[in-house]
Amino acid sequence: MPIRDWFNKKKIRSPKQPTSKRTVPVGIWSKCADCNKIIYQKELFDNHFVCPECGHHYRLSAWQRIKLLTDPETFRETESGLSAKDPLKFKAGKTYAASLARAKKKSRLKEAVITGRGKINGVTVGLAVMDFNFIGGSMGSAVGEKIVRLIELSIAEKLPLIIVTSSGGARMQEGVFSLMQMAKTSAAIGRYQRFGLPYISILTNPTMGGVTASFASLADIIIAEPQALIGFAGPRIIEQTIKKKIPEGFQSSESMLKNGQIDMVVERGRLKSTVSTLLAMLTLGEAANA
Amino acid sequence: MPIRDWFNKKKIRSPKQPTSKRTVPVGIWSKCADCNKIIYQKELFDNHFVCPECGHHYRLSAWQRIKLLTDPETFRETESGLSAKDPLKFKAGKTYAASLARAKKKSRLKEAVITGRGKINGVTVGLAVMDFNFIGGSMGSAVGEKIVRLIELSIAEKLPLIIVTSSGGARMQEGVFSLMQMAKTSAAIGRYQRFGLPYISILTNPTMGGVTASFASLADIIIAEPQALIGFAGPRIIEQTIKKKIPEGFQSSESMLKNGQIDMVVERGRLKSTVSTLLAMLTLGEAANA
Amino acid sequence: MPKYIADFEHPIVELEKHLNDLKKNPSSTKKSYAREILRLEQEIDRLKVRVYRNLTPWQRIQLARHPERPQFLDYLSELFQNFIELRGDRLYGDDRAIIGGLANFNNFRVMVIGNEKGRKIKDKLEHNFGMPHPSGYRKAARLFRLAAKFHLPVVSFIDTPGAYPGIESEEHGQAGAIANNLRILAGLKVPVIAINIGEGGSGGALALGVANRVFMMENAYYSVITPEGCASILWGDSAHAPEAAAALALTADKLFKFKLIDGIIKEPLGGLRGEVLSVAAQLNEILLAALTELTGWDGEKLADERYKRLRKIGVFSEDKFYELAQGMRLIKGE
Amino acid sequence: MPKYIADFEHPIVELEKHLNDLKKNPSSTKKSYAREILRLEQEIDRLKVRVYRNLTPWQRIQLARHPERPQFLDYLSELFQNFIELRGDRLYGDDRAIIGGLANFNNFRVMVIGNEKGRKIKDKLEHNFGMPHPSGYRKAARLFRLAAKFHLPVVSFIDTPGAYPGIESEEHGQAGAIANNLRILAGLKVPVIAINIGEGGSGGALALGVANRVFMMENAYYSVITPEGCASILWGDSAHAPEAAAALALTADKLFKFKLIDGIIKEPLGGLRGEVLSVAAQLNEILLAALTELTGWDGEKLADERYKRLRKIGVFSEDKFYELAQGMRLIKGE
Ligand SMILES: [Zn+2]
Ligand SMILES: [Zn+2]
Repeated sequence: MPIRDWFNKKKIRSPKQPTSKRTVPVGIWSKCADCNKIIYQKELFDNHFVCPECGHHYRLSAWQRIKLLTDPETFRETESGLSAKDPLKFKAGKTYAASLARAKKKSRLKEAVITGRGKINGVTVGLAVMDFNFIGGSMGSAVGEKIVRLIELSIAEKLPLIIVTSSGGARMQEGVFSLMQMAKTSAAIGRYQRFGLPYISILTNPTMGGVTASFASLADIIIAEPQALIGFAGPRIIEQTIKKKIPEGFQSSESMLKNGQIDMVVERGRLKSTVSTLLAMLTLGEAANA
Repeated sequence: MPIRDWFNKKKIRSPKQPTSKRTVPVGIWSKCADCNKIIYQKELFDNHFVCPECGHHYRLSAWQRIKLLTDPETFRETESGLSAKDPLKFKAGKTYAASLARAKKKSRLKEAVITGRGKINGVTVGLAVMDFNFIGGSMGSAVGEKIVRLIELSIAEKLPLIIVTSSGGARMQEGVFSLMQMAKTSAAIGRYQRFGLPYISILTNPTMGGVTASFASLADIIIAEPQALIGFAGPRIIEQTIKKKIPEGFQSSESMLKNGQIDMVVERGRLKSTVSTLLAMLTLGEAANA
Repeated sequence: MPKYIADFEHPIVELEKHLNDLKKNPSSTKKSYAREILRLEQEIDRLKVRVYRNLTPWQRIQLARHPERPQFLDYLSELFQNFIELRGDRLYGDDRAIIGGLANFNNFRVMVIGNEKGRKIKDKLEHNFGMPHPSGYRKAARLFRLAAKFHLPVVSFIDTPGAYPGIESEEHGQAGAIANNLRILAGLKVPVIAINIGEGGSGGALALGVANRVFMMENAYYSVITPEGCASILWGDSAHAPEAAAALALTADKLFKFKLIDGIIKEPLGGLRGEVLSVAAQLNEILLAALTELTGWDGEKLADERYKRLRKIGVFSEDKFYELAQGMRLIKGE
Repeated sequence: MPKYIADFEHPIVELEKHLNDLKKNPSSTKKSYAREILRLEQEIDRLKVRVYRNLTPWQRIQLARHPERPQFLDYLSELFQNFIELRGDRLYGDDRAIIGGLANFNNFRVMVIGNEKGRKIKDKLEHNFGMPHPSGYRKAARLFRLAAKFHLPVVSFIDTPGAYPGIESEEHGQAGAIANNLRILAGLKVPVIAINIGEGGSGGALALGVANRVFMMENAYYSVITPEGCASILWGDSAHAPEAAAALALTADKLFKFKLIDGIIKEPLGGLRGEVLSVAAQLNEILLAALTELTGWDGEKLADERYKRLRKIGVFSEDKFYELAQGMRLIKGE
């Protein structure tokens, strides 16, 4: 396809308010949460949980995402033993301890991020993937620590760094400890970037608050999945502040692209190949320049 | 005066369209070109050619400006022998040669910029001052060359750099030679700035086109005189393009300040002391940090 | 202008009013009158001590937000000399919610930057109640870099409810602007000292706060989320803010205990009102000590120390056995 | 769509039309008809050569602005592979008047950036007729830095009437954005190669054009001001644009003579229309040679060479005697 046609084709889709709480419907046949059309569950699976009718991107768990991005059997988790403590003995309504227990059970994870080494079309990378099922993918001390350890590992082993975000922001149950993870992860990214290694971040629905306002926005290349909710302040807080409704498509991937905050919106099916091409462009591989 | 009061006091003056062609009226008593009030010529002189009634800043010649900024008898001109040639044998209506001859006679200068070393409250600086009387202060090869030589001299002698602009832009009679002076001066500023030496630019009425879009905008600190016309495209070209009148105060120092493009608007009477304070802050003098 | 009174201060104010009324109408017999005055004065003092020495986190937040509380410009004018404001982000604007420039502090030349909320209503609007847009953070970034270029220490004053949550601020990259400041500050090759003088509202505050030394006023707070926001999320009702405030451990004493800050500046009983003189000496001393210490360090050491400070922040558990078991399972092909 | 015809092309078009009519209506006797056809074809060829081999600068500008002239995206799709667009300035927008991204060029990985004008009316509006706002220049600046970080050569395609002269573009710092790009490009530690494929409109074009190697298409122009603007200033009437164009010495041959560019890419007679194939081989060769040479150099050498190239641009006279006399006068205290 000639580039000009391609440019004409990939018009920004009329962005609509991203949906924030859609999980995959259960059953052999089910109704798409976005377009309401009846879809065959198997087809949805084969399509990386993207509705074959309307293109709605259902949320992926961290392990599903890792499967999508890495070559089979190549991912090796690091720091799997790291998990949250409760430094404030937080209790407001319910306790943090209870939330953690429930999250572990629900997500079958120890924390809201999985980190490790993996191969993407043969190229070894440092990979972190957040999971929204674990207390909204929120970043507390353990998440911040796991990400920073992955960054440090990637520096030590000269690996490209890929971080896939899905997070409501900082984990309030850890108070200022969570807030400081923003600075800690951003500082680590700053160190990583001195070494001329590529850092690609992939923002998925939703990426908000302290995660957007730290490592997620600091990548050399920022990719977003279609129609993800991406921003700093939550839509509700903004509406309360400005005392009017926010416009359609506000804080969507597509508006972020239009507003110059991200490099590209990439559909899930093209995600691995896009990352792979970017890695080939940004790292000294077989087709070196000098 | 407490800082809070000072903040409240120095409100942005309601900006009005800067006047671009006002010269000092002649006679013992004369009428201010801006406020129409009768002013005593001597008072105008003593006030650095600022109307004592309305604060209108009349245009200064390069030598008047040098007198205003430097300590008496301290300025030593450099590259005074440098002047324009006519590489294109430019003729469009009148010839460039004729324009040059007339400019030299009218301004008693060889070129549209004076460069040299001078002291500002005892601190030696590299100083360039443009003169609007010489073909609208336009930048051709000689102006570009003089500025670059001053920059190189300031690197060699580790001098702070001060450039006072007053220019309609690049000198079209030298075609692409003029255009390239934008790149040449900007590149030289880039080199200068590697040495951690301070560069302060002072924008006076008017500073437009290729001068604003090169060295003038690259200073560490950018100062403008009140109500100067500052911009890239001329107001008339903009009006032709957008097919409506430009708003009041557009492209004024005050709107540049509001729009975040410059650091401060400083009245002529406070210019020398402001530059002097900035130099004390930015150079290792008697009150060093370590 | 009627004095602003927080809820929990009403009993004190009532007694004070009663005392004043009494003083204006000396109708009683001299002896009992004097006794009554004395009794009241003692009672007020006792009450003040009882209230102000036992402030709840939520009450401290009231003091941190107190409209008469000194703001950045008050400290600037009291502690710094020859301030020259540097304006603009050189991109799109000059956000008045963040003010910065060059100044002298004792014998030091510094870049001083802070959130300014504004005192009178007109100033508040101009300064947007201290809530910066991306333009403000980008101005700060420019000044941080300028400070590094000219080897000037950065002194920052934090006092913001948070970054402004609006449409344009989101569209113009609020998140990216804050993230970028965190990265810049972390790597800055000059000393950075931050003082939280009132409100430390989340990432919008932290964007001026990644420092070699961090201090807090006694009644300042630093929080990952506003107590109101936290309460809205957890109870669906912002009226639970006092409980959220307590749960969030956002006060200076707590943060000091957690070793997240380096020192606390004591405030007079009842918190700062209108003037900064009562804390000027402490602030001066603390800043002077920090600057004196840090300006002796080279750039790499400063950035390294800042990184190390951040690097160790976090409380988590580490299950090496689990990790090992995971590895074993993988080897066994489970 | 009616074919766009420049003024000076009308005689050719008339003849071509006549020829076509004749071909459609073979009414004459066979012999004289064939002769007439042949005569006309020869006349057209002669006329074309006469017109197109003797183009005035103004006529070249018509060709440079020709609506059917190939644009950046045409070259991109013909000469580069695996283009991945990188969008946005990470500040306030994604200006479509400048397009950039990563691509392969033969065996090289490059950052390719160019002005895009748009072909159809909708595209033209999207790309703002190739006139960038500050956001476009800032996107370019981001990509320049990214290229430097990852050691990728920059290849830029220049084709703009100039930076957009509008209210917002001025308010958002058009001048500063351009100046900043000049400074960044001059100091970039990777090879920079610029190709002017059409319009080189003043500072707005130069902001992508500070390079180690600069090439121009035969009918491209590079000018400090539009001929129309120049005529408006000097004659008060833009109708004098053709004379201004001649005076400004803005064509590729002139710039090559002045040693301001490194090479000219020959265009087919009548200039490029619609396709790039006729120049693809030349462009490929020229680019390949430049990249092959420059990627062997280290970063410092590349920046130094770029500086030296700029440093010597300028024609001026130097009166050392006058300077000396000035110095003497000073010593004597005159
Ligand atoms: Zn669907
Ligand atoms: Zn006047």
